[in-house]
Amino acid sequence: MNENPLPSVIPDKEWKKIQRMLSKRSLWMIHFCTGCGAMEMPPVMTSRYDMERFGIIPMATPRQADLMLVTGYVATKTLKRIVRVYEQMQDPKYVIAFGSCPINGGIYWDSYNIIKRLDKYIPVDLYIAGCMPRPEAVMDAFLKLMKDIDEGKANGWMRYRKYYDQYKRNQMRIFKRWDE
Amino acid sequence: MIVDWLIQAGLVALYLFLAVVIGLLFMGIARKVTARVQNRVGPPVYQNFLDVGKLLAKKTNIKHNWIFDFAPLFALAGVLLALAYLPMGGYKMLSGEGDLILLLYIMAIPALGFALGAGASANPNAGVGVMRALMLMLSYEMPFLLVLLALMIFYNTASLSTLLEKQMSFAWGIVALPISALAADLALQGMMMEKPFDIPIAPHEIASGPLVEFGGKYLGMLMLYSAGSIVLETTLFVDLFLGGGVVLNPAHYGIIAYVVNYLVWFVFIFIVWMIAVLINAVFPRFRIEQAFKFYWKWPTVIAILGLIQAYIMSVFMGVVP
Amino acid sequence: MKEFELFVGPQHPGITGNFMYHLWVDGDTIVKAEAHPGYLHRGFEKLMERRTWQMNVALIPRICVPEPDVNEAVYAMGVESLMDWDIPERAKYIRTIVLEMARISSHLLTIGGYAGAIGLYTVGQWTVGDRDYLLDLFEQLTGARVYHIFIFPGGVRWDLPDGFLRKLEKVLNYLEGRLEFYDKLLFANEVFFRRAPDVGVVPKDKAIEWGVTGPNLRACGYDYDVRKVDPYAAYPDLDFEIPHYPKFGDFDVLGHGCDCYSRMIVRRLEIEQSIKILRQVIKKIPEGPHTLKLPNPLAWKVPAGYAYARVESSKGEYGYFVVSDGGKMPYRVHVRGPSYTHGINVTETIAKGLNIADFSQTIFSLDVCAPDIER
Amino acid sequence: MDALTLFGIFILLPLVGALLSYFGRKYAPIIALIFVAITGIFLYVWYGNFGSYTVDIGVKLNLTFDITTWFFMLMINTVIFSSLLFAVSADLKNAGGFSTLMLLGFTGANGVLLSRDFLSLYLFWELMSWSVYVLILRTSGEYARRYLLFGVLSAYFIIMGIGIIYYYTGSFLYEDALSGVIPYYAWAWILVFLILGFGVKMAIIPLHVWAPYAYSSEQPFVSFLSGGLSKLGTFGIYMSMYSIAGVGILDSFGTFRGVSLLGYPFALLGAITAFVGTILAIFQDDIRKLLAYSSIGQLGYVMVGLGLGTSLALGGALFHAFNHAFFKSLLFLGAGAVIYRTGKYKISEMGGLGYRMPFTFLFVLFAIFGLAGIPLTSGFISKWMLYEAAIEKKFVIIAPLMLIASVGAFLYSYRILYGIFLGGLKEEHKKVKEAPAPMLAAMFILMLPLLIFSIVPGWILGWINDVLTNTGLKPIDYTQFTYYSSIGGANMATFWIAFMVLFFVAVAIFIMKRARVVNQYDNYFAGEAPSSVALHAAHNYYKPLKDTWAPMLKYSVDRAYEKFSKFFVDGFYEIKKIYTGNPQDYAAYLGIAFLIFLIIGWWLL
Amino acid sequence: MKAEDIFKDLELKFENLKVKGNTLPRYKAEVQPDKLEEAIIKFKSNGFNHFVALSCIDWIKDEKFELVYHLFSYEEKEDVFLSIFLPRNEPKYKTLRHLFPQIETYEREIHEMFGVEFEGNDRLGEFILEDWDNMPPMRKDFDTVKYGKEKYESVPLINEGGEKE
Repeated sequence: MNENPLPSVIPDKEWKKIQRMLSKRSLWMIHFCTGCGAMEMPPVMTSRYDMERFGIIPMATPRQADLMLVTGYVATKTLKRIVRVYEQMQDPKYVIAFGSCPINGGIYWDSYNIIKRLDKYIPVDLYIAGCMPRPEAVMDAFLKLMKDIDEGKANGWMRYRKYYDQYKRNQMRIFKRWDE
Repeated sequence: MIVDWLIQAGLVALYLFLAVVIGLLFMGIARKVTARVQNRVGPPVYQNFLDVGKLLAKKTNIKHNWIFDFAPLFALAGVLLALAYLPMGGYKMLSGEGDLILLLYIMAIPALGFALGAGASANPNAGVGVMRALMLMLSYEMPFLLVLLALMIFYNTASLSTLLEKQMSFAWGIVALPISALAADLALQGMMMEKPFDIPIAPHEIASGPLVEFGGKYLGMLMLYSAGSIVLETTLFVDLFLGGGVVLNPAHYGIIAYVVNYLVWFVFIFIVWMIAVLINAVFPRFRIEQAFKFYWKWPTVIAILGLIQAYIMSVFMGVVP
Repeated sequence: MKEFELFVGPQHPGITGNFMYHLWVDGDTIVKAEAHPGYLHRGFEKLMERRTWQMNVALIPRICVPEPDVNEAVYAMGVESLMDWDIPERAKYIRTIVLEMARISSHLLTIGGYAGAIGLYTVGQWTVGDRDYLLDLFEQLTGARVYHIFIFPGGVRWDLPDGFLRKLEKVLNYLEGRLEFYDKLLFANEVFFRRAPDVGVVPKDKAIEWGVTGPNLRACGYDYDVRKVDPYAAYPDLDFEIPHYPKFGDFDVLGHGCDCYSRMIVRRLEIEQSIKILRQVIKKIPEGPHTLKLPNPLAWKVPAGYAYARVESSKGEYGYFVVSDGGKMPYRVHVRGPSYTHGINVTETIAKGLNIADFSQTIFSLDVCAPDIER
Repeated sequence: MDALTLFGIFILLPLVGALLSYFGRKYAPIIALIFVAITGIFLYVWYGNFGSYTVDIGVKLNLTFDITTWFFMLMINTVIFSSLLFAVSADLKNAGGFSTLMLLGFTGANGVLLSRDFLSLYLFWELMSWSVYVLILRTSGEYARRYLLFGVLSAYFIIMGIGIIYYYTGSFLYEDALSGVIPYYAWAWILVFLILGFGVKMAIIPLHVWAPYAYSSEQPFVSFLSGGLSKLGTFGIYMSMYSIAGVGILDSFGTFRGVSLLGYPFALLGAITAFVGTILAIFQDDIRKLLAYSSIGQLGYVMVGLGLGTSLALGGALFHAFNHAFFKSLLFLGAGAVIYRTGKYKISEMGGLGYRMPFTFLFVLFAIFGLAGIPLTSGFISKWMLYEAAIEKKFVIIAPLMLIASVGAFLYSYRILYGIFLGGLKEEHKKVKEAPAPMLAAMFILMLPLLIFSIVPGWILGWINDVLTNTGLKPIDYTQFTYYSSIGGANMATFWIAFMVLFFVAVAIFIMKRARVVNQYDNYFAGEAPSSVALHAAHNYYKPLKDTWAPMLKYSVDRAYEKFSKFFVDGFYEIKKIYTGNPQDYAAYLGIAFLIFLIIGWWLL
Repeated sequence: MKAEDIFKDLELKFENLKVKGNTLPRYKAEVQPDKLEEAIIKFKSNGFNHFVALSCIDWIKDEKFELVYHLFSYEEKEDVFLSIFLPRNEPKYKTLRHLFPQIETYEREIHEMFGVEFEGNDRLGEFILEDWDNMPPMRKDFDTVKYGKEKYESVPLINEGGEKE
């Protein structure tokens, strides 16, 4: 894939730096309340915490978004939609998992409908622990993610591409069918 | 001859580039101002440059088929073309080479390209969004065309550059035809798709409508297009009613006049844009048929009154600018 | 094929939470709607059967995220019925404070969401911003912003902290002042007057039969409120009114009731009433213990039997049907959330003939809370 | 060139072709095509050999071959050529009959254009009308009857006009009408009758009722009917107003800001036609009906130009008639190609065909550009001329009606594009193939002039100027790339250069990154993962608009006529018996009516 | 009409449930499955026109499912719980969605969660769960921990080599 459109003008390394700088300052978030953590998203979006300061705005469709927040527990039915949305997003894309539930199931550790660990199915760039994380924690996570992007550490989308077979295999253990 | 021509082309290119830059800046300012209205800090004013840069630098860009490509190409080329036909800050650009009617139809090129690309995606949201956009166009064009007619009848010209000269020598449109100016500003709100008329892209209803399938560089180019169209629409209003911001006659003052006029023009389009943005911040959106009824009712009546005024002044009173 | 299909949700700005409506649309009129819940299903009722009576207190607030306290209250009331407990007066008043604060914050969120659904994002920013003052109070009172785990069977977890009532009074004054701003921007907005009346109508004669409750029922002109009809906590001692169509006070009565307009005005007026209630509570709150002496949680057995408790949440009637077989854990708890009927059956029915543009505002005005549908 | 050669090539040769192609079976369209091509070659060769001739074949036919004739013959020749080319692969039933009738119509059209006296005009007019009638009859008797009713009406009107002229001059020759013996009040009757008579062919409101039905027949024929034969109406009105009567007589009725008071009402009628036709077109779901109403609306523009009668307006009218001939034929052929491949007529049943039929889509796209007046085609220039003609005369009712109608044209244009070619491809259309080569060639022929005359409008404006000066009018102001009105002007060279440059700027930004093509069904479904969905949002597309217009739409000229006829049917049941459905009877009625009208006309004057 | 009178008319035995917190009385009665529709119609026509909920209880020891139809009267302000018992091995009942529309939704849920069949309800089927591959989860004999372990915890982690951008 041709990554640098202007190879002769900007060296590849510099181009990557510019690209990272741009994408960290303009993270468009997909508007997807996957779980109860979405309850703390309105305060983060609105006047008190105002995430638009960092250029983060909610977007209606996955085609336009760079950042997906998996806000809380993931039911099996939702996982399919999350994967679908994630695959519709365009690289580079980042995932922040929100709350304790995507880490190990949280309070729903014994539920029959909650997948316990999210990074078995899609790559997660950042976890925020806590039930539910406070807006300050969320803002902190955004800053951390921006730092990671800057340093080239947030590369879950590359992992997904690299280990696509493994991710797909894990997903297909949960889904009985995958409509395309 | 050829050197003159090249200098002209270079100047036009510079003005077009500046127009897009100003458009992006205006989008940033609008976000900042809206944020202040909403008790927020808001993003930095240069945020939209970063957004466009990011979108153009995205690693993957998807499309559904080749018709999809029409959208960004036609939209960007069309809006730049329309801008080129519009005098900016007293500089005529290409407006001597084509008149208002041509401009009006050039303004349809980006819209059509956009609609083609949106329709190519097979997403029903996009189809509904384009339907709403076209209906909105039919709505606001009614008063706007009447306003244009009033201007063309009153100033007896369809050429924008002549219109600017006549406004400078006689009176600005807003002074001569204040009623039409009011109707035009109402129409402008719909033309810029600001609330209460942001119906085509209503995210809560149709998930950003025609934009629904665009991402990456496609969205980036469409953002450049919308930046250009902000400048296009505000400048159109300024050129029609505020004398294009021409306060000094270039024939007498030379280069200084161009600089001063450019600044005045900038202030004027900023004011027009701010009015739209502030209205945008405090209104919900109409349903499409309500927008249609609204436009074919009040602004149209106002525009007809303006037309009658222009008609009486020009035909019966013999006022010749 | 005349219709095309449209999906509203689960990932859509026009939906309240992780929920999906599948619409069949002709032109831009909805001809058929199907609700698809289950994206948030966690199996609460199963999990509750695996936890002791007290452990469940930590689990149940998560059933309805925007207004978790009603779950705690109604569960506590159900258990108290089975245990045959009378809780102390002070606990009743503290519960009232918590419930009313939760009601205000939930209504603020709903008004903000609704305003967003018709495109007025400024009100959404303001209300959600102001709601944070209430969340701060919650934080001071309970230690958490969202999931408070405060109301226990037998009382409340701890007493009011020092100076809490003074702070509450301040916040109430602030909110009352802010209401004027919302009125000017949303409830007196010409576009709102044109868009909301007579949209998303629940027929008045069908409303009760369809199981519509809460503000949505009152918007149809019924003067019913569980707080009055089947009173609990400290409500019998308090003086408040039930705003319902067409008793709108200073607000215009537009449309014929049962529509988005009435539903939103009722919610707006309920905020005022809640402020009034809280002011009375601040004056009247008695001294005394805040809780009964609780048995050892591990050996806490509840006598066998059935109990049903109901409260009025901001969304409608909330009920828990608690069944015990005399063991340490509940045998069965059935949660009757208001959104269950509002979100599935009512919406599926009234969506027919609705415009796409009005669908989102209809579900926002019905205040459908997705997690309490599928639990 | 003498009279007989002219007659032989343009009248006899197509007639021979008609006879021969009847026996051609499935090769009939090719045979017809050859004859049309020969006529076309002679048309090309004889450009400039203008003059008047008389042919004596028992009756004396007075013919004229001038630039006006040539201009209109050029349109009709191209349109019928492409229609027949299209018909080659269209699998028509009884292709022989079809070609014969097409060529008969063509002969009639040529005759109408070449005539120099009213008798031959009427003769050929009837030949054309009847062949069209039978061609519609091939599809539906109901449609044909509606056409016939108005065709007969048209004929009556024309006969009335001719009758009055004959009453005064005692001659059928055009020149004699100009000799000054006819008093100007009689001219009013003559012109009103002639304009209405020819106006039926142009389907101006309220005489448009036949058009949506007639235009629902076979596409190759409809393409010829709408693109070619409706221009005879334009020609007839142009000729009767500006060639036979002349500006002097028109102005003698009084003028309103330089426009004849006789012409102004027709211009207004034209503007209303443009508006109403457009509004009705927006709500059609049947592609054929949509195009029919669009055709009505577009010819309304032409009518405006003919009514206004200034040089700019007439130039615009002729140019628009020319453009309309091309883009509307192209649209009908494009629709025909789609219908040929899918067998569906309803827009809501198609969708996504642009991905399967890319060339058809491109050609139709160009036609749409022409229809909507996008400056990339010559359709813009003719509209521009008409607008400026109205605006420079400060007509504040006509101009806004035309302008808003053109905005409305965007709505139905997009409906054609989205409904048929874009949007979701249906399961049953996944194997649809591109239209056959002859069809594509036919469409390509029609597309080319639209593009060329947009870049170099001077070429066609030259011909139009010749037509205008030949009629004794002032020429319009133009250079090779530029055209002017008194209030503005536009330079297409600058436009095209600027457009191309900016387009390449956009392309340059665009090709920075390669895009990945995903399946059309990999769509944003709000995150949902459905297995199969109906995606095509084309049924009732402009429903909100329809709802707002509902109080207006309940008034319909169509239904008014139906009520009117029902009234008579109920009242005079016996009269109904005269409608036997037998063409010979109708011909007899025609004759009787002719007599009646002559008597009334005599009495009136 | 008071609930007690209606019970008398229907010749049903009822018990009072204990109420604390709330104040209104609640009555519970067991009905024969074939009499239930008649009883609900009777209640509905006498002011009990608010259908509150339909709950299902799995009495695994008794090999029975209990369905509790919960009605409320806004006129008399009384709650009524009508319960029927169905055999656990073949739980089958007729749909009552024609009486109250939201019963349909409850029936769909109970069908999915307990496996109770409601004849005449054509919308039964996948409702809340998707791709479910085990016995209905709300049954008492369904072990959610075991199921979770088998289904989710057996999914392997992504095996990564130490890769860099």
